[in-house]
Amino acid sequence: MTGLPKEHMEQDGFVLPYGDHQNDGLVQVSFTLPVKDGPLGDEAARQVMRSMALKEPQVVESTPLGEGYTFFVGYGKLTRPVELAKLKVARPLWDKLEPQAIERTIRERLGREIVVVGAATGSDAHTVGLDAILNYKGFAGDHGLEAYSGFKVVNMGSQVPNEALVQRALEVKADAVLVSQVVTQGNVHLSNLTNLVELIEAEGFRDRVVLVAGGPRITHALAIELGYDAGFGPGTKPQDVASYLAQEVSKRKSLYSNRAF
Amino acid sequence: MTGLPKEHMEQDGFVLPYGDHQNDGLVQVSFTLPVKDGPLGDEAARQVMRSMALKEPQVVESTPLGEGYTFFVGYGKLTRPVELAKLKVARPLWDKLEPQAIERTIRERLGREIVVVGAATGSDAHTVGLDAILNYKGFAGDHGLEAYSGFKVVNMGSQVPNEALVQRALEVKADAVLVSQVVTQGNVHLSNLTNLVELIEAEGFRDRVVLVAGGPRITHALAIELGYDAGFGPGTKPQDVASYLAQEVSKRKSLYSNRAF
Amino acid sequence: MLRFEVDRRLVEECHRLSSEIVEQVRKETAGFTTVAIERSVARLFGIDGVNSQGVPLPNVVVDHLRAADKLGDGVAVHLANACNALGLTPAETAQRVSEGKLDLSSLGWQGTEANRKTARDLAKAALERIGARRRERESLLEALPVPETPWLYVIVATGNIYEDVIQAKMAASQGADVIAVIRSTGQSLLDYVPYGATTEGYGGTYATQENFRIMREALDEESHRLGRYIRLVNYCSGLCMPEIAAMGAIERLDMMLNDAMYGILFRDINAERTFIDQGFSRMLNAYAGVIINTGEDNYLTTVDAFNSGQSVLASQFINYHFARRAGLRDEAIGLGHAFQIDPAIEDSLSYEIASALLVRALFPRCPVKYMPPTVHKTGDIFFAHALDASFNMVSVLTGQSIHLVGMLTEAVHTPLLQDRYASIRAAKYMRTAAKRLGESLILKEDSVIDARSKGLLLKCADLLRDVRRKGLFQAIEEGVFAGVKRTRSGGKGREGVIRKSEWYQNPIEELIRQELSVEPGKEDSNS
Amino acid sequence: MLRFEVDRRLVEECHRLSSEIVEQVRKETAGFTTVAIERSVARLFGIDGVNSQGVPLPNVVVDHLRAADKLGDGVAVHLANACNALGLTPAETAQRVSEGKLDLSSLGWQGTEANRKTARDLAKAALERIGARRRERESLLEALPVPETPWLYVIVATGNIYEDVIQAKMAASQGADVIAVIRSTGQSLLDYVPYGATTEGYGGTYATQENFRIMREALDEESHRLGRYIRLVNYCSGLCMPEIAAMGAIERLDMMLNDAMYGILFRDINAERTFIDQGFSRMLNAYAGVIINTGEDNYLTTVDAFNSGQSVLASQFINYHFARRAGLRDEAIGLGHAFQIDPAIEDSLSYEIASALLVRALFPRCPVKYMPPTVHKTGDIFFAHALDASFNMVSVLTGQSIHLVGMLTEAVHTPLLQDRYASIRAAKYMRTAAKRLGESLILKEDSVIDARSKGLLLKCADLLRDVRRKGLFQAIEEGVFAGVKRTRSGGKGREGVIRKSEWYQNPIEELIRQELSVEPGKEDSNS
Ligand code: B12
Ligand code: B12
Ligand SMILES: Cc1ncc(COP(=O)(O)O)c(C=O)c1O
Ligand SMILES: Cc1ncc(COP(=O)(O)O)c(C=O)c1O
Repeated sequence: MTGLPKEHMEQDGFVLPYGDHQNDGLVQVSFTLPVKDGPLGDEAARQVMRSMALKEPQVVESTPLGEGYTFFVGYGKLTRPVELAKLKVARPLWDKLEPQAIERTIRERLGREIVVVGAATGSDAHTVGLDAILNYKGFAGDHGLEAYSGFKVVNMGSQVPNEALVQRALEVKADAVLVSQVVTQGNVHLSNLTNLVELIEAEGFRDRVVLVAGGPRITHALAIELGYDAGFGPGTKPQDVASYLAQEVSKRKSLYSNRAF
Repeated sequence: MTGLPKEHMEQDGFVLPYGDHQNDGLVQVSFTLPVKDGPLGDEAARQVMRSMALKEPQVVESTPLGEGYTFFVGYGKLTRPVELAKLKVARPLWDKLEPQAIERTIRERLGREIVVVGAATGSDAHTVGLDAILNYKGFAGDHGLEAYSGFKVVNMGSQVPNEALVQRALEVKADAVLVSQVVTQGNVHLSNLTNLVELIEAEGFRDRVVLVAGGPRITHALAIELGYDAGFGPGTKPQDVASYLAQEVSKRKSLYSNRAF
Repeated sequence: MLRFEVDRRLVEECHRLSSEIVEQVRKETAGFTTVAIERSVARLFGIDGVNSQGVPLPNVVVDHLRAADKLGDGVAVHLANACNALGLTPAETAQRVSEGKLDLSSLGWQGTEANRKTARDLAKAALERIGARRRERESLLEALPVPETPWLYVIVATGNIYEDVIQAKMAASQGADVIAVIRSTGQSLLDYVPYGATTEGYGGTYATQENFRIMREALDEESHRLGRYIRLVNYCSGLCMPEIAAMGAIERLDMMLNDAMYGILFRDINAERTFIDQGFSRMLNAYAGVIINTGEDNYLTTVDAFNSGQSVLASQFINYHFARRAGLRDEAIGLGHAFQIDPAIEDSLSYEIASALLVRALFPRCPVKYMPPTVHKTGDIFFAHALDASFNMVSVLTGQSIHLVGMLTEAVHTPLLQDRYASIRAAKYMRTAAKRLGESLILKEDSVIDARSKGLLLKCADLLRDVRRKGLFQAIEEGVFAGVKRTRSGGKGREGVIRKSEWYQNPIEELIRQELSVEPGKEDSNS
Repeated sequence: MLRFEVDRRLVEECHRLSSEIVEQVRKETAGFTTVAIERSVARLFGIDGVNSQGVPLPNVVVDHLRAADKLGDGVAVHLANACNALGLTPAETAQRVSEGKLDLSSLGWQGTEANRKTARDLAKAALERIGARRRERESLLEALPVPETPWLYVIVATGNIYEDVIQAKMAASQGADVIAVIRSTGQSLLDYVPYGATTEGYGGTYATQENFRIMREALDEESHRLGRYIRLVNYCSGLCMPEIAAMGAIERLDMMLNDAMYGILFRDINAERTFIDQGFSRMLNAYAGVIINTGEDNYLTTVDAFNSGQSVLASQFINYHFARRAGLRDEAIGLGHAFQIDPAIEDSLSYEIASALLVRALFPRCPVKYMPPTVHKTGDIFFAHALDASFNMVSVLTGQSIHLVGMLTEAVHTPLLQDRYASIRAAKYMRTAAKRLGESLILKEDSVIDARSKGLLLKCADLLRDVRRKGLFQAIEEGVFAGVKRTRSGGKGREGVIRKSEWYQNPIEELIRQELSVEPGKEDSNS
């Protein structure tokens, strides 16, 4: 999600799914329909696959799941290619730095500690991801922000109401607010994240804080769309986040040199 | 595929895939794209899902498979429902009979043995399915056509050229020709099956023979489309085929009472 | 099944240590009740429903007494007093209190003996109701036996009880033996139990008495249709632990997730409150014939499973002794265990077998609840399914009793209908295919498995010695379990801990102790 | 790995019986050669390419001699004669014959001794070429060792050699150790080998020398990149068995599917032809350092695996002795075995372990090629994947050497790129996770596994006694193997069996026998 080699972003051409032969368009699908199993059910499943623009839809399995529901596995061929050059991808605008470079950037460009407040908000109690980023211990062999002398970390833990997080950010004069959202059922993460931005805007410090979201279903693009400055998904390393914050907070310093904190 | 209870064919209403909630439309997909893994690859995968009319496309896994290819697992929501009443399903027009009833039908309605010739044609060497239908031993506890006194069975085995099958059918004055096609790569089964119908038509006995196709990717609808009288797919029992042939050959007798054999 | 021979002396030491650890906690908390315990008593006395602001009446009554500084006596005598004074049932009393028509603290005192007796009578009626449900279960189990172990346990979690019913019935018909309705995020921190049928939750469905009833009824129907009794599970953890235990007892739930420390570690609930609550809730579980499920499996989500196996075992010993002290028989103590070692580790499967064998050997009569891999699953649903296949194998090989069916979509979403199907299918296959696998094999001395089991037990004993030395509160403060540190006086819900007055009475507890012959500070003898 | 102790006396009896069975067949077929053998000699003498009608030159030459009724002498002397008479290489000779410019039978005879010598020189050159490729493999294996067993063996089968290359390289980079290019349906019944690079096949890609070369080159590249030698496999079954063995030897294939009876049973190829062909093709395999893969696994697709395990074992004994007689060392005899018991059967996993253990114990030095479940897979790709997980486990537990990676889409299509990935991933996981599992366990006497292994061996011995009594041809006629009945004189390709004349010479065979010290009718002593 960050510091990727250029070629990851710069492919072009038209691509189709590839199963057995170049451009055969093969896609595997599975779904459940509220129909009985039998020829009608199979045809309904093929119809679903046709709705998905799949040619030569094949139902390779139909299993009754219980009263009036059937599970289908199918394969079909997609014929509409994706034009890579036309895809809009929110591009990360920072470089991945080595730990020493991160410390140096903060020391030399900012000249003081970066204060971050992090929390798993709302009723979300998943802290492993947040802790992985913030705590000394870190993740996959990479230490968390606490391990850097350039960061001062306040980890509020789990199930933190957005109001409490905003309060704390104001108290400690946070440079960055880091939110983790893991539970996504009913899109609860979207409303939680949106609500936080609104609260921060209402408190009038949105432009003085770098706002970051993370979690297994978060992408940079989604975060941007929701009004965040950056988003970090699965597999994020603390170093990614540290690189970003070091660069972003330093950059903002010059932009808002008159900032209150 | 045969003798199904009516309700299997007579459902109506609009249906959508069902994952977690009624009509949530949830569908699982997986496919491979010739793209590198990374944000662009993920976006290409989401674009593929959008081409499949999936809303809220989620890429939940992207794994590099090797030089420039990435495997994706995704979930998305289909919003266009299937109208069951509008589906066209080729309906089987025979009833499933018990073995005694099959024997009786042949005895009383036809008054002689039904001669069937069966083969796995072309380069297809899969005989297990064909044998399951024809041989005494049968399939899943159900004896094959050989076990009926009403059938005389010629099982030509595997890799039989269409020409040889046609020749033999003429020789033994077959009432029914049964073809098995298991290998489907490159749609080889379609060309094989089509070719057989053409040969039989060329020999001028298409109307004197009941033409049946079977195999794991065969459906009744497909068989009809290819010019066959019936098609039998996975899980077919010999009794299904025996029921069908007993009724169909007897019916034809009255239609073509002047038939040569 | 495959067997591991434990060092009996060491095991006895572990039991002694944990019994002492637990007794220490009991002593330090014996002088307290909690708002949740009192609300449960209120519920068991028949108080239910909500007031015009939607506040549950048990909360109304307890808050009312608390405001009058009378809660230290327990709700029971005060409700009994109202009964004696006004001839009102507790439900009627609560109704009046909630309407502001009655002030319990200003009611004339009808005499301690009389009130205590009435309280005991009310308690007796409550326990009879629970006993009836327990006997109902017993006869259903006789009529509709569950033929195979491990029982296949699946969760439903749509957030909508009516969808849950559809999914639960289908799961049962596919082969599930146990249905757990997962509750919504956030419920555990509510200091009240939501009311009525609910259709909106996140990551789960609210635990309400009506939801319990709806699901129990649906599963009873399905049990009869299938000729196999389908067990129903919910959670009695969180701030309402004992209340939910009471609701579960009334609605004939069969299992309840009930852990002595989960709330402390994973929900930052106050430690004293949790220990006090778990004691009473487990008594209710015991009386109701409920099998509890402890939550040690959760530890392996925050610490590494390979390195921290001993903390799971130590916690199992501790949970076990808390449970025994609450009158639970071994057969009702479903210890939580999990398959969570990083699959990238060499010999991970052997290590999983080692710990699964060990827990069976240590607690031979306890129905271990064996949890599937979750942490190391990713969106690669195919690999997740393969990992579950290993888990299924280990479960059958080592003779586990309650098998929480792993989901191929664990890292993606709460299970879809089809996910549950695929996972049940795979688990059923293994139960059949490996039926006598364990009987065919003998563990080789000093092999990688044997060495790992032995090593784990040694480390567990060390850990228990350490916890015994410093006390459980201190151990928790140091992050011994799940790598989570919690102070004794910190956490949520501490304000709900109430010092008992000298007149304190909890007649439900008294009666259960009497009927199950559980003396405070002693375990019953079936051990 | 887990071990099973066999009854040595019984095993020796099985070996004696099968050696006798095989010797009987050898005696009865010793007086014959086949068109395919002669074409292989022609190929090894350097004849390649096709004529203007696309007929391969080896066929042209052999048909030419046959038409002149000279094939009974073997092609070798006639090619040598042309060489001595006209100073032409065999390739030039073939070219002229094909152009109708040369009639071998009307060429002046250059003397038997001289011709025989020239033939031997040509053979020596051919074997040197093969020997060089063999040494090349040996040094590559030293430089690029394959660290883990079982080797993961996957198939590619796009029908297009260039797509196959892409898929094969990716499979190798994902962890595959062995790549088999499956050939197109129908090829086995062609009485010639197609020529050149091919891009259209059904259910597989044509086996041609150019395709072999293209794939070997690509895999060599990949081997270097990965630092691990990737083995290449193709089939030498069917009507061109020995020719393809020759091509494989020249193109440094590492394994070849080569079964003494597969063609008879599964392709209705004439039995005598098959037995004769397999003998010579295996000598070529032996000389080339190729590991053969026998095909007993296939039996379990036409008969029930639970009931017919003994026929697989009996056939393994027979195949083994055919192989030994052709000079193959134990280490090069990859016996086919399979995991095919109906997963619905109780204890199916234990039965699979039993037979997998047994085959390891019976042929301790032979690298068993363990085949995944196929027959009982359906389009439920999730369940198929779970079934493969069991297969993977048994393979590692019982120490199999060549692991054909099962595909979750077995019942659907030849593997897609992603199917192969998912399946390799699961197999790799098990190889790591269960590395020392087998070392940790001991088989319990008289357990379900032990009893099954013992019972199978007893039945196998009975079956071999029966086959010994009636002879192999008769046994095949009665449908003993795979439930398929074939008469001795029936089947395809019988017209290609040629009685050797008294002048018959096959210098390739002679030299191989000499170099590997294999006498007709005797097995070498490493047994
Ligand atoms: C561990 C776990 C738990 C533990 C949590 C312990 C703890 N203290 O965190 C326990 C057992 C307590 C638990 C409970 C529940 N869980 Co849970 N849990 C998981 C599990 C197995 C792993 C999550 C995890 O730790 N991943 C490892 C970390 C390192 O990955 P990560 O979170 O993605 O973090 C990385 C990135 O996303 C990113 N990141 C994450 N946060 C942040 C923040 C910032 C600022 C940045 C920069 C980056 C970042 O960086 C991290 C490192 O790379 C997942 C399933 C799975 N395999 O994913 C389910 C899962 C998340 N849980 C789930 C549910 C539903 C629950 C419950 C609600 C169930 C219930 N009703 O009881 C409860 C209640 C929890 C609550 N109130 O929120 C669901 C969520 C479904 C959904 N999509 O909505 C999942 C997916 C399981 C499932 N399939 O049902 N759970
Ligand atoms: C057994 C088997 C074999 C055996 C066949 C033995 C034999 N004598 O039949 C052996 C090992 C020899 C074999 C070889 C090959 N096989 Co194969 N084989 C299978 C396997 C595992 C099972 C097929 C089977 O027996 N099913 C059981 C029967 C009962 O089911 P069925 O055929 O569907 O039949 C039922 C119905 O379809 C119907 N039916 C079928 N025929 C007929 C006919 C009539 C008239 C009627 C009424 C009904 C009917 O009724 C039957 C009973 O219900 C499948 C994978 C799978 N699990 O499906 C691969 C499979 C079919 N094989 C496959 C391939 C590619 C091959 C090879 C070409 C590979 C190679 N290149 O070497 C070879 C060569 C074969 C050839 N020339 O055709 C592919 C086909 C891919 C595709 N879709 O194109 C499959 C799907 C495997 C795969 N994923 O790659 N194979
Ligand atoms: C003992 C126990 N209680 C409760 C829960 C669920 O969490 P919550 O109490 O937040 O609903 C779990 C999680 O699996 C658990 O193991
Ligand atoms: C020994 C052997 N030869 C050949 C084949 C393949 O069939 P065919 O020879 O028709 O290509 C198999 C099938 O797996 C086999 O096991």
